[in-house]
Amino acid sequence: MPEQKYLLEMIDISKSFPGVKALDGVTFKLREGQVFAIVGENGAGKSTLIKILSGSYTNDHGQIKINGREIYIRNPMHAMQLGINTIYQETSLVPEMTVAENIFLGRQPIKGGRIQWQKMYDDAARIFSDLSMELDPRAKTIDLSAAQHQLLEIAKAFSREAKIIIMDEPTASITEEDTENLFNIIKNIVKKGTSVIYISHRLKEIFQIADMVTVLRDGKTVTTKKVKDTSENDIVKYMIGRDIGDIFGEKSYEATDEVILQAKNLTSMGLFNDISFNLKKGEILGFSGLVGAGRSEIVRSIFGLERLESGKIYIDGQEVKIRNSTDGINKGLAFVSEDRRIESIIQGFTVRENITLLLLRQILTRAGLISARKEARLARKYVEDFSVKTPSIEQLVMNLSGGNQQKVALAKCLSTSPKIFILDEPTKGIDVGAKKEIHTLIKELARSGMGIIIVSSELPEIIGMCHRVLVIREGKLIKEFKKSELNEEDLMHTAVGNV
Amino acid sequence: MKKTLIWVVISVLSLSLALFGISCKDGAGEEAADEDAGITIGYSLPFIEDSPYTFPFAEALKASAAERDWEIIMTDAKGDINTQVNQVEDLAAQDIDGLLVMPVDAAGIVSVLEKVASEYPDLPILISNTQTDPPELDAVTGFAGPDSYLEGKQMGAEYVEYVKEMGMDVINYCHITGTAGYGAAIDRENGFNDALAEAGAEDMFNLLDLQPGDWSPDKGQTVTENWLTQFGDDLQMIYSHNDGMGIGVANALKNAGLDPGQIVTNGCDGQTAAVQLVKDGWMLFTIWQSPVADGELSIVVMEKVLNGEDVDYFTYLVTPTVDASNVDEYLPEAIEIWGEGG
Amino acid sequence: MNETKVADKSNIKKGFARFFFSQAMLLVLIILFVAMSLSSDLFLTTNNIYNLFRQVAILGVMACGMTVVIIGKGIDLSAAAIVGLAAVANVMLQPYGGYFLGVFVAILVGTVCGFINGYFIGKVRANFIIVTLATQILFTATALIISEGRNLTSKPDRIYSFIGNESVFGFPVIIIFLIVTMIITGILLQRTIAGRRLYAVGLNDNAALVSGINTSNVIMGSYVINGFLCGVASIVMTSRIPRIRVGQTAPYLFDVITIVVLGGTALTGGIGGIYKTAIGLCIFGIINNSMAILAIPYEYQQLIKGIILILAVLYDEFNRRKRLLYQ
Amino acid sequence: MKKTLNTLLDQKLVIIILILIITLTVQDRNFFSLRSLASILDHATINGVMAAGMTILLISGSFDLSVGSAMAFTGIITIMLQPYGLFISILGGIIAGTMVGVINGLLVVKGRINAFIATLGTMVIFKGLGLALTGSSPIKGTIEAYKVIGQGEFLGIHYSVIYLIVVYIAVWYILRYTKFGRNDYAIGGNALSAKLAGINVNLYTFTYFVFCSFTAAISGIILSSRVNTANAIFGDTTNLTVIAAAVLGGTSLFGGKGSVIGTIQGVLILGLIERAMVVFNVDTNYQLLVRGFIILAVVVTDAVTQRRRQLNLERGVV
Repeated sequence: MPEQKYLLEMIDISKSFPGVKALDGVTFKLREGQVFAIVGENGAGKSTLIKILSGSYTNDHGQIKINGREIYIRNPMHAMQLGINTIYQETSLVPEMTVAENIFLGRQPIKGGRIQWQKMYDDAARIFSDLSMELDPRAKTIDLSAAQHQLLEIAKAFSREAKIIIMDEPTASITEEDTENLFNIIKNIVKKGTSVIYISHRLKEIFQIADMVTVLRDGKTVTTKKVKDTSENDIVKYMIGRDIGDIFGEKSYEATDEVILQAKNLTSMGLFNDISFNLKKGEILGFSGLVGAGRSEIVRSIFGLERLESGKIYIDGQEVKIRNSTDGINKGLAFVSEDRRIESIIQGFTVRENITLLLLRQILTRAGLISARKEARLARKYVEDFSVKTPSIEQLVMNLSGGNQQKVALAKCLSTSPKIFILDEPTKGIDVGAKKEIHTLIKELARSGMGIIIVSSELPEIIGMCHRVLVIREGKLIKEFKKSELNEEDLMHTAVGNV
Repeated sequence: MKKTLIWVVISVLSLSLALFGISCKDGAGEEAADEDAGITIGYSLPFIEDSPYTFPFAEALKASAAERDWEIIMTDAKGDINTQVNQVEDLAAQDIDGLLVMPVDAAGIVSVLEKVASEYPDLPILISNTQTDPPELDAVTGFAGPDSYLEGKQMGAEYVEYVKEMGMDVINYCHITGTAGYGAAIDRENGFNDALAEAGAEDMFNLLDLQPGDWSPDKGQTVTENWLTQFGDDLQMIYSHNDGMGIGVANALKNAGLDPGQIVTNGCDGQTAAVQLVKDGWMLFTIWQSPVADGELSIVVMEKVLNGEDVDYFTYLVTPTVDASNVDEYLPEAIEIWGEGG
Repeated sequence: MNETKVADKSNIKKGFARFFFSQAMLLVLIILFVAMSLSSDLFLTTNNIYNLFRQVAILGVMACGMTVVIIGKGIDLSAAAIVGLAAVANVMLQPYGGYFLGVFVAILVGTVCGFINGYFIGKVRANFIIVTLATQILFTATALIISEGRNLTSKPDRIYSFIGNESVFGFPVIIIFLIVTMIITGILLQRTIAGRRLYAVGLNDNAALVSGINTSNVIMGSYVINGFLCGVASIVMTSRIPRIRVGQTAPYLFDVITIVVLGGTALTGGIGGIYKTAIGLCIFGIINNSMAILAIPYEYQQLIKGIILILAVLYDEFNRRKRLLYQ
Repeated sequence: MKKTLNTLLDQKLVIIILILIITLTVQDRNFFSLRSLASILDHATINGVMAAGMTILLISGSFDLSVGSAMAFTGIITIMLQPYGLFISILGGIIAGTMVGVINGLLVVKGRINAFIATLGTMVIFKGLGLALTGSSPIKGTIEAYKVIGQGEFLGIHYSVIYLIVVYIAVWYILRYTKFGRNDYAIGGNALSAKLAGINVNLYTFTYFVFCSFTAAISGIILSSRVNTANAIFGDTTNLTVIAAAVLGGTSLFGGKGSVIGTIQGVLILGLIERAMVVFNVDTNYQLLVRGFIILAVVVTDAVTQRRRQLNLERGVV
């Protein structure tokens, strides 16, 4: 219905920070009951736009209208009163509280100054049934899965009679299966007249869920299209301003036959058991399956981060005992965790300190002290090799973009020139451009004879990168796919177990 | 499920406990009979590590209690009045035959003593070593120990005499006190000042500064160092509330390269090191307050009370002055009590 | 063209501002120093300055250890007790094996105490506040029992009191000793692998773990070092003040923490260093000393100390916010 | 089986308490009487009341070292004001004690100072203030009636027992059934989401500090009436005891987790231990040692059980 008026209009929005112009005349208009996707590389201005809409920033120029009435959003609280709810990447739930209380946080039902617990549980249950979610109002939030957290956040927003729900990378940390579920929920709330602004790096999803898509680049609106009138490759083109063809770089090449890593009957009670596989020199091996199926636990235990109850690991035919990550590194392994913020790099360290953390032995003076000169030289070398975009090596890593942080993480791991490289969700929440660079890098490493293991929830990535893929379900190794046999459907079905 | 289970377990436990408790009470009668054979007394100490005095004192108590094969239950209030009040009540509840208390706080202890006295009318209560405020209570049978106020006067008198001998018309002095707020510190301060007043010598003594030394050698030394830079040669004497601080003072004087007696100071307790300093002339005098004698005194008085002899309220420990004239008599005994370096 | 100019300008401005605001406590120190020199002619005498540092030397050595622990995202409430215990052990054993045995034992005791803390906090992962609170009681109790609660005297002998009371070329040895300790600890933190790892653990122990750092050992190590330094402090103490009383060290604890925090080392871990602690120490020393010189009565000393502490920290915080503005 | 074990571990404090009571009953036949059991509570009152306030503060993720000073300061003001009548003096005392919390709150919320250092400062300041006011010597109460608060009895049971019970029921209710209480957990658990939920984090954090000092002030009244004296050196060692009790009771030092039910258990355990020292006539030289070991033992077992539970959680055993 074209003549229906807009729910939200952001017209000619601009915002600049000292030195940078983050947004430059961005305009987009949202109708009631629409799912509106905003895409763009990191630094394209998505997050700034959202921060303005959710009241964390204020725009220096341009106007925001709701139902045609111009408004000025003072702060996050005010945004919520206006019916704009944002679901952030890191969940904003209170772990020790019950599900119900998280929904009604700050507005628990009160009679005579007394909180009505029963009423709260009932109301929560009602909301869940409305949205056909399966959540227990009395469950402790800390015991919920990542996916359930997302659902809870949505329910929370919905219960606030949100007119607009902003979802920033909602699927970043959840499996394809849960994603399906999430999308159904989104469809539900949209039916109920709520509009959704959807931000994701996973273009595939946008085609599944969104009605409209706006592409941002360098703080400007490149285009706004009906999703059905466009294609994945178009959008990618708009995003990075050039045609990169296959996101996963040039076609792959054959691995050697020389086995570099062999795992026999790896078992850790309750997590995974009897996992056996081998990894060849120059091979990229994929681990697929649902989050919580035990994929990460397996690779972490190989690297020495989790305890192995039984099973043997051979590197170059030698049996090795890996008790902790230190052993892992000494035995020629490297590991990049899926949780960049918490595990991969030290946010409070400078680029220099992060990169050299594993190399300190190489930069000692004769006296056994760290040589500032050598360290700086080394750091600069890696910054160049990995084309990390940073003003200086003394920049705190926390001030870099996600992609560059990941590059620093990779640089750090590879600084030990490992034989085997394990990457857990290597491109989670990273923009397309950086993604491509990282994929290319991984392939180069493989060609240079490194054995590589990738754990990923992104089927396209798995399929595009790997020679072989192992599917894990409920801690067991279910099936091995050869490159030739790889396709999303089979992988998915094997992962969820309806073959 | 989980919860119910656990509460079942707990309630069962507590039920059995209750029954058990009752059964114990039944047995109470005859137990009581044979327990009364031996004498048990309770002693409430204020703060064992606060002063080196308390420790040999406590040992002496145990020893002389053992001689009379009494059982003695001791508690340490860690310098906290509330804890001491609790402990005094707990001790009283242990059907003891006599209660000795060394108050943390002279005034604060009074009410609990009155309470205990009213609950256990025939339990004799002795105040030991540190007086209460007011010093005489109906609730209490008596006091045994040194009179720190008198000690203060004693020390004041000594200094007055010294000044007269030296023929000075005025002496500039600093005053280092025990831990601020503690009874003995307050007594020794008042005693000293009153002594000056009685001798009509206030105007002979010109107070430059007063600082607390918390009974501690290190504080004593630090404070003195500051005074030396601050007052230089004007400073002629430092009045200290105990040996610990006095020794610290003397140490500072040594380090400053002064000669013995150039600036006079004193101690109080009669610790070996202090007596030695008197011998070497660094200290003008110290007061001989033997913790052993003090401890024994408390027990002796308690024994009298238990034997039904009537004792007058105050039994003071004799605290002679140790100075150059008689130092050699005391040195060996000091070593016996406090040990070589003690 | 135009833009770049603007950028340069703002960079220079930023750089200056960042430096200025990052040196907040140094500024406080200078102001205090000037103020004192003006308000009392006693203050700026060499004798007094020496005095000032002589008196905080023990705290300074302890503060080095505490800095290490705090950078590792911990705190040691038993530090003072360790010093006490080490000192007692030292003095009690001197009669049997002379100073060398004493010194050796002091260091040993300190290190062992540190190890006990480190084991429970680093390996067992028990809450550091409660653990050190408990060990503080344990160490004090032990000292009490072995010393039978007596005052002890280490024989005032030139050899032993060399550190504490002698001077070379008119410069007090104790101060040299303090400076050396600080330099060594500083190098340990800034220029060694262990130091760098400690900062990593303090900032983010997960990442440190994944980077192949044995966090348990690093944390344990920080407490061991602290214990060791407490042992050293006890030697300085006994050599300066031959007469020791169990429990006399108790008040040192909060002084030491105050010093470290005054300097600007964050209790949240990973931020700070000996340089900061040195500044904190000087500020603390000046405050202490000026109290005495200006003959401020004891009751008010407490008050003023507290207020100055609060003001200093407020000022530091204010500047941190300003500094962030220019990040 | 494992389930039972874990649930038992959940309630380990209750078990410890029961064991302590049993052993004490065995040793001392006078122990298991209403009167002496009540005296345990009576003795727990002063620290217990403060521990309740401290629990609320800890849950919100803050920390207060100044409770001891606040307690002593309250006593001093109360006794000093007694010439102006009982009511005024008590009111004045409570206000004075609560002021400490107001200042703490302002320093932490407005000044953004780390709670540890801020309260360390106020601890020193108010002790100093107390010393200055009293001339560092104890001051005695002048109103007889005032004693009743801390010394009055009903059927041989101190009123203080009642105060303790009332305070704990009140705080329990507050934490479970009021916004004030729920926001406490919210702020301690996830300050960001609390903010987004429209909770005025600063205001509430401030009030938790005030509340904590308020309980300290109550303790101050009870204590100064109990001993009918005030002295700046009272409560020198209180702060750590109080925090220890709360943490013993399972309240997290990092916020978001804890309950007064746990805290009262912690308080009771410490109280029972004190009593046990007397009943078993532990040599004074070793009493300290015992105290230390107990605290260490509890915190270590806690750490270990926490670990096991986490492991089970990962492995879906629970």
